Amino acid sequence: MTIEGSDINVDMRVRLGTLEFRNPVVTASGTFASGREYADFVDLSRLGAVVTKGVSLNAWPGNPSPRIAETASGMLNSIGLQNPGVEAFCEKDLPWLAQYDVPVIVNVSGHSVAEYVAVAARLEQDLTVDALEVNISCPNVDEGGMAFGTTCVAAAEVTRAVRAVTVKPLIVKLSPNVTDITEIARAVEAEGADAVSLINTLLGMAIDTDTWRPKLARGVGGLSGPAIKPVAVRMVWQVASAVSIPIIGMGGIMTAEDAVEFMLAGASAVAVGTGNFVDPTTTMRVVDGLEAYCRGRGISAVKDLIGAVKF
Amino acid sequence: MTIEGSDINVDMRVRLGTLEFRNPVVTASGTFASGREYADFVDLSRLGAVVTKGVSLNAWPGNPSPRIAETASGMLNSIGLQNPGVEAFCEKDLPWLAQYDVPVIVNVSGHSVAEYVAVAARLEQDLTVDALEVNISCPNVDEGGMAFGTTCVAAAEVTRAVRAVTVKPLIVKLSPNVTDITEIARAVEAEGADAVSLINTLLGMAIDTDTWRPKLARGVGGLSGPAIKPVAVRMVWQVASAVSIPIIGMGGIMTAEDAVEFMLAGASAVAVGTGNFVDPTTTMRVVDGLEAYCRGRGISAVKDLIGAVKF
Amino acid sequence: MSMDASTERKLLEHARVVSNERVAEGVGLIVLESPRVAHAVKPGQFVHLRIEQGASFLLRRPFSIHRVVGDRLQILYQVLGEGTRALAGKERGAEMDLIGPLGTGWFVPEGTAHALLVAGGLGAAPLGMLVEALALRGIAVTVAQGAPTTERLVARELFEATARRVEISTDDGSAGERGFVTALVERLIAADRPDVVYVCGPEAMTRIVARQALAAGVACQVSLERLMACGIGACLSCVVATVDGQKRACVDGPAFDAADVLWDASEIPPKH
Amino acid sequence: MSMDASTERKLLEHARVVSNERVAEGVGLIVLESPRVAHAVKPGQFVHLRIEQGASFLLRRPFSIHRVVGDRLQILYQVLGEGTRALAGKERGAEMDLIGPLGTGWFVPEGTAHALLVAGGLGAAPLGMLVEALALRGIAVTVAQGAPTTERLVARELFEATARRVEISTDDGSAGERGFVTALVERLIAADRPDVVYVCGPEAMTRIVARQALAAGVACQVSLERLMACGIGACLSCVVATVDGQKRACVDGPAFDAADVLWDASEIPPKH
Ligand SMILES: Cc1cc2nc3c(=O)[nH]c(=O)nc-3n(C[C@H](O)[C@H](O)[C@H](O)COP(=O)(O)OP(=O)(O)OC[C@H]3O[C@@H](n4cnc5c(N)ncnc54)[C@H](O)[C@@H]3O)c2cc1C
Ligand SMILES: Cc1cc2nc3c(=O)[nH]c(=O)nc-3n(C[C@H](O)[C@H](O)[C@H](O)COP(=O)(O)OP(=O)(O)OC[C@H]3O[C@@H](n4cnc5c(N)ncnc54)[C@H](O)[C@@H]3O)c2cc1C
Ligand SMILES: Cc1cc2nc3c(=O)[nH]c(=O)nc-3n(C[C@H](O)[C@H](O)[C@H](O)COP(=O)(O)O)c2cc1C
Ligand SMILES: Cc1cc2nc3c(=O)[nH]c(=O)nc-3n(C[C@H](O)[C@H](O)[C@H](O)COP(=O)(O)O)c2cc1C
Ligand code: FES
Ligand code: FES
Repeated sequence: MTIEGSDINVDMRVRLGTLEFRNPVVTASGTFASGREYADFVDLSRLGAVVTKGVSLNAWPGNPSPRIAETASGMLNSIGLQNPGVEAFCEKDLPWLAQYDVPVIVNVSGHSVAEYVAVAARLEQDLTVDALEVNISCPNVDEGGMAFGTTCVAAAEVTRAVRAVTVKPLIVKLSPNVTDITEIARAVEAEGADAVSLINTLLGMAIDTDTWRPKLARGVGGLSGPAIKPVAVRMVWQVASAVSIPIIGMGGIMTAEDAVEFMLAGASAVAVGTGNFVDPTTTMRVVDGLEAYCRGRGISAVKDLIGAVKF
Repeated sequence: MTIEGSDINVDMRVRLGTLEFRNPVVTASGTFASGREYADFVDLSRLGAVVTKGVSLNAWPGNPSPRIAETASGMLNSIGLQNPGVEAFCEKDLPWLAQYDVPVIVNVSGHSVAEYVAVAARLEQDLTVDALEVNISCPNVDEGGMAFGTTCVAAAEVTRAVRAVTVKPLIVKLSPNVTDITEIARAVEAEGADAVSLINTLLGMAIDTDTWRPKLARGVGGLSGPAIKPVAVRMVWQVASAVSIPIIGMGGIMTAEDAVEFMLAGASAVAVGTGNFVDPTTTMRVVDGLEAYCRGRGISAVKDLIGAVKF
Repeated sequence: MSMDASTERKLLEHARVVSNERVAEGVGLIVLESPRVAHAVKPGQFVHLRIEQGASFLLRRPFSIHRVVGDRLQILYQVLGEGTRALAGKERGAEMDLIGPLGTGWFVPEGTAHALLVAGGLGAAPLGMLVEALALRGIAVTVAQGAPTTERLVARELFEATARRVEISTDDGSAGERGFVTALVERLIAADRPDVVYVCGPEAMTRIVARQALAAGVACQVSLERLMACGIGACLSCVVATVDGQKRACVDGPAFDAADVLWDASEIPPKH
Repeated sequence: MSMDASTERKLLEHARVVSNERVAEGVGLIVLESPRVAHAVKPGQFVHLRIEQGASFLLRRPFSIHRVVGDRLQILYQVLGEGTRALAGKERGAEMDLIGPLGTGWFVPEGTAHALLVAGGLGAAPLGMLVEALALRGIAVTVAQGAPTTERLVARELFEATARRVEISTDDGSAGERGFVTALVERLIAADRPDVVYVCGPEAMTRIVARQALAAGVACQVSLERLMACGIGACLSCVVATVDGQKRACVDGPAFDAADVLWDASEIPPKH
């Protein structure tokens, strides 16, 4: 309900299926580690949820360096899912996260369907884990990763397999590097995904004109940041009209207005990624700004923004 | 051949099949009209080639306004191929272009295969036209446009049909809004394309958070400018190793270094698009800068940059 | 008698900031040393300014030339978004490049003896050079100026010094009549029957004034704002629907004959 | 005796430029008023500076704290790309936010009586606070400083005023020995047998000095530059391969025990 200009209390809660967030602002996987590094800047219990970095079954060394390159209003990364493996993650990161009153969504990586399943099965046993975000869209690993996110068949297969081993809410993170993202979204919805996250990074490349070498040791990497926001907003809008499960929108969010744009396009929650690097307090600014935006316009519930774009 | 640091004359010529350009720098379709508007700022005879705006069979009104929106390090456009039709184009623009000693490449649009063919057939009769660039990647029209550029079958069909009516060099302009651009490139190569241009704009969207309306009247539009350069360089690099026909690379070129990056990735020529709006002398700066770049590094022929990225 | 300048050469000039000051709440006046453009520009033309290099916003911004004094251009600007915010931060000595003079400028019909200029808010900007040029030619000028408050009546001194008569309205009544400038215009057209009406202001106001003038059988020119990428006629982002088809505001305008404009097919005005 | 500060709270502070001047060809010294960080920072730590907002480059830039004077941080910087170019343009009064203090800082082994500091070019930057801190503790410090020319011997005065001894080499012989600093180091290690060697400079030089020290059985710490996105340990962009696995230069370094670094598995140094 909209009360013009009034000085109301804004209901900031949003619901993604059975998950309830105190506000729509979550962290984008891989940009916030498990939150510990941001604890000096962010009150974790003021986030909608923490989405952790991707975890695979075994420890993974990631890609050679250099792993990042700056581009116009964006950055490329090819971190390559470096992580200590799900066991170490459950031992070290989850207990730390458990002290905060915040939903924990664990980002799941795999180099094969079996690996996704094994990671999900391990996480299933941990009560600190509130939901899984299955990353079928990482452009930075040779096997698996993005390959699973670029065909309906593979996306459906991973979703089905993980769905079989988890009763937790299952979010599938989609790749933007596809001809038609709505068809992938529908495929994972059909296999029981409870929500989709989009977008992961766009596959990109930069070459150093002094050395003639790619700026990333691996050649290609994932483009993120404000540069990709128009692509992300478009995909959220397309997917919102193609599926009926909720969307976590991301790609270049730096301000509350950016978050509003994603919500108007159809996102029920938004994730801040690269913005954390630029300003470690970005998530907090977005939470506060979103509330101020609603209050200033007499919007009593932030969820009223979801999909409200007018044509 | 590379002569370290010497003060050489740089051979700036590049060859695209049977086309020879005095240098690799051309204009990107739709950003330079037919050149007349830039004549106060650009010496057309110092360009590698002029690529005209897209022409369709009949006059086309284009999309409703607003047609552009600014985004971080980029812009969205949904001009929608407004043009006076091929007949008016041949009468008014080609004779004007004929006064300059510069290759003329006409960008061909269509809403159906038959329309592409009709436009190409009409242009075939005009000696001022040195080559055709068939745009199968415009994201801004409802029928045709990008649809032809997103499946191998459709891309091949348009190429085959146009190939049948032209003996002029045939360049096909590819869409980046695909899962695998190399497969489209191979499909058009197989049907007789002499070169490929990439990339056209990425499909994007922006929403005004005051009015809740899309910033473009049509909702979605094409994202161009430095924001998309990493995606464009990546695609040029991928296509360069997938086909043996030459590539015209574009997407965010503002400086000579940007042009070098595209050439190292595998482009034989480069096109300046959005850069013309930001600085109408961009093409000239890139030509001069490219020559200075080569001279400063003792590169005696600019073509030695093509595909020279090192791994 | 035409001020049309469309066949003139467009220049790219590196301008230097001479001064930049706040003249009203959210409104600045920047003076740029830009001799070549200053000597070529005609009333109603504009420049396309590259405010910042290396910024995350890329495009130039179009601004009317308010006045020319010697080698210097005066631009009145309203601070709205990142471009104009950056403009407000420019200090004496800063450099910016600009393209100009752009657009056709205002057209003065043969035999004009009395002109009514209607300025809504920052619409006063492109009317500055015009009022001076008309006065120089001995044309009687009435200015109807409207703004939200007294403070926002930019260029009021110039109009009062140059026009034969200036009528004011403010939304809050803090100067002149309380109300909208369109009420003033209705009366002035009926009473004075000017030969031509020149209008610049928010598009909603412009449309009303155009309707008033045309209904009274008075010639009317309107200056229209459109989003502009190139500013020189190449990109087709700035189109205005007219009886002669789609016209480009940057080269066929921004001043249009009000009788030619197909308002309903035209752009939703930019939000500002 | 440790200068480790990794458990301290990281701060986000809005710093104000007190002065910014060229100290050598392409090298500037900027002084920032940043009281909270100034009081917390230890030798070898760095700040992650947001040089510009609204620019087309997004990321922060890491800079070592060269010296602290009261509430003020001194940063020595070399102008290389768009970030440092923008930094060079900052004038007194400009504001920038920074995160700091970051990194563990240099480690001073128990019982150190004599330290050799090796500075290659801008590698002098993170050694400024260190030479002061060591001198205060009565540790005998020798500095071996190398640069292309005399003019590029940044911080030479500080070293000469604070260290017991300063040895210089320049590529062109315009000051001290002609040649590379590594030749100096070879002799100084052999002659003086310091307890510890601290090195900062181009990575190629750093590797050679590390090898020299370790070959002579002398402890050695190296400060390594890596591309850094977050600067606080979250993004894994700055990894250094060590005997204990991948370490993050921003939180586990940038100073590392040279004996732990697996050089060949490590990053190709940034081109500058
Ligand atoms: C021919 C012409 C003459 C103008 N003369 C003046 C003048 O003398 N004084 C003045 O204050 N303003 C004038 N304007 C409007 C001025 O160009 C915009 O206010 C300005 O571009 C806003 O930029 P921004 O970055 O602050 O706003 P943002 O909203 O951040 O701009 C985003 C994009 O929208 C465009 N834009 C936003 N508002 C407008 C608008 N009203 N018209 C055109 N483009 C817009 C910008 O150029 C930019 O591309 C004129 C516009 C035109 C077309
Ligand atoms: C811990 C640490 C301390 C440093 N201390 C200093 C110092 O005291 N003085 C000084 O002059 N420089 C220092 N540097 C290097 C400094 O960070 C870079 O020179 C600077 O980031 C270059 O930015 P740019 O925009 O000018 O260059 P660009 O080449 O335009 O930068 C592009 C990107 O690469 C990164 N980058 C480029 N060169 C380097 C580099 N050598 N190290 C890390 N990132 C780089 C930039 O941060 C940016 O993300 C330090 C680096 C690190 C990691
Ligand atoms: C350094 C870095 C690491 C990332 N790691 C992961 C990851 O492990 N899993 C994942 O699903 N997405 C990962 N992403 C993608 C982000 O979660 C996000 O989808 C993307 O960056 C777009 O959002 P942004 O523009 O706000 O950064 C990573 C992104 C960056 C920049
Ligand atoms: C305003 C505008 C109009 C365009 N019109 C066309 C067109 O008619 N035909 C076409 O093939 N590409 C068209 N393009 C795409 C460009 O030619 C180019 O492929 C794209 O903009 C990427 O290059 P850039 O980043 O340098 O602009 C247009 C782009 C813009 C910005
Ligand atoms: S702004 Fe490009 S045609 Fe008018
Ligand atoms: S810079 Fe992000 S982990 Fe070190």
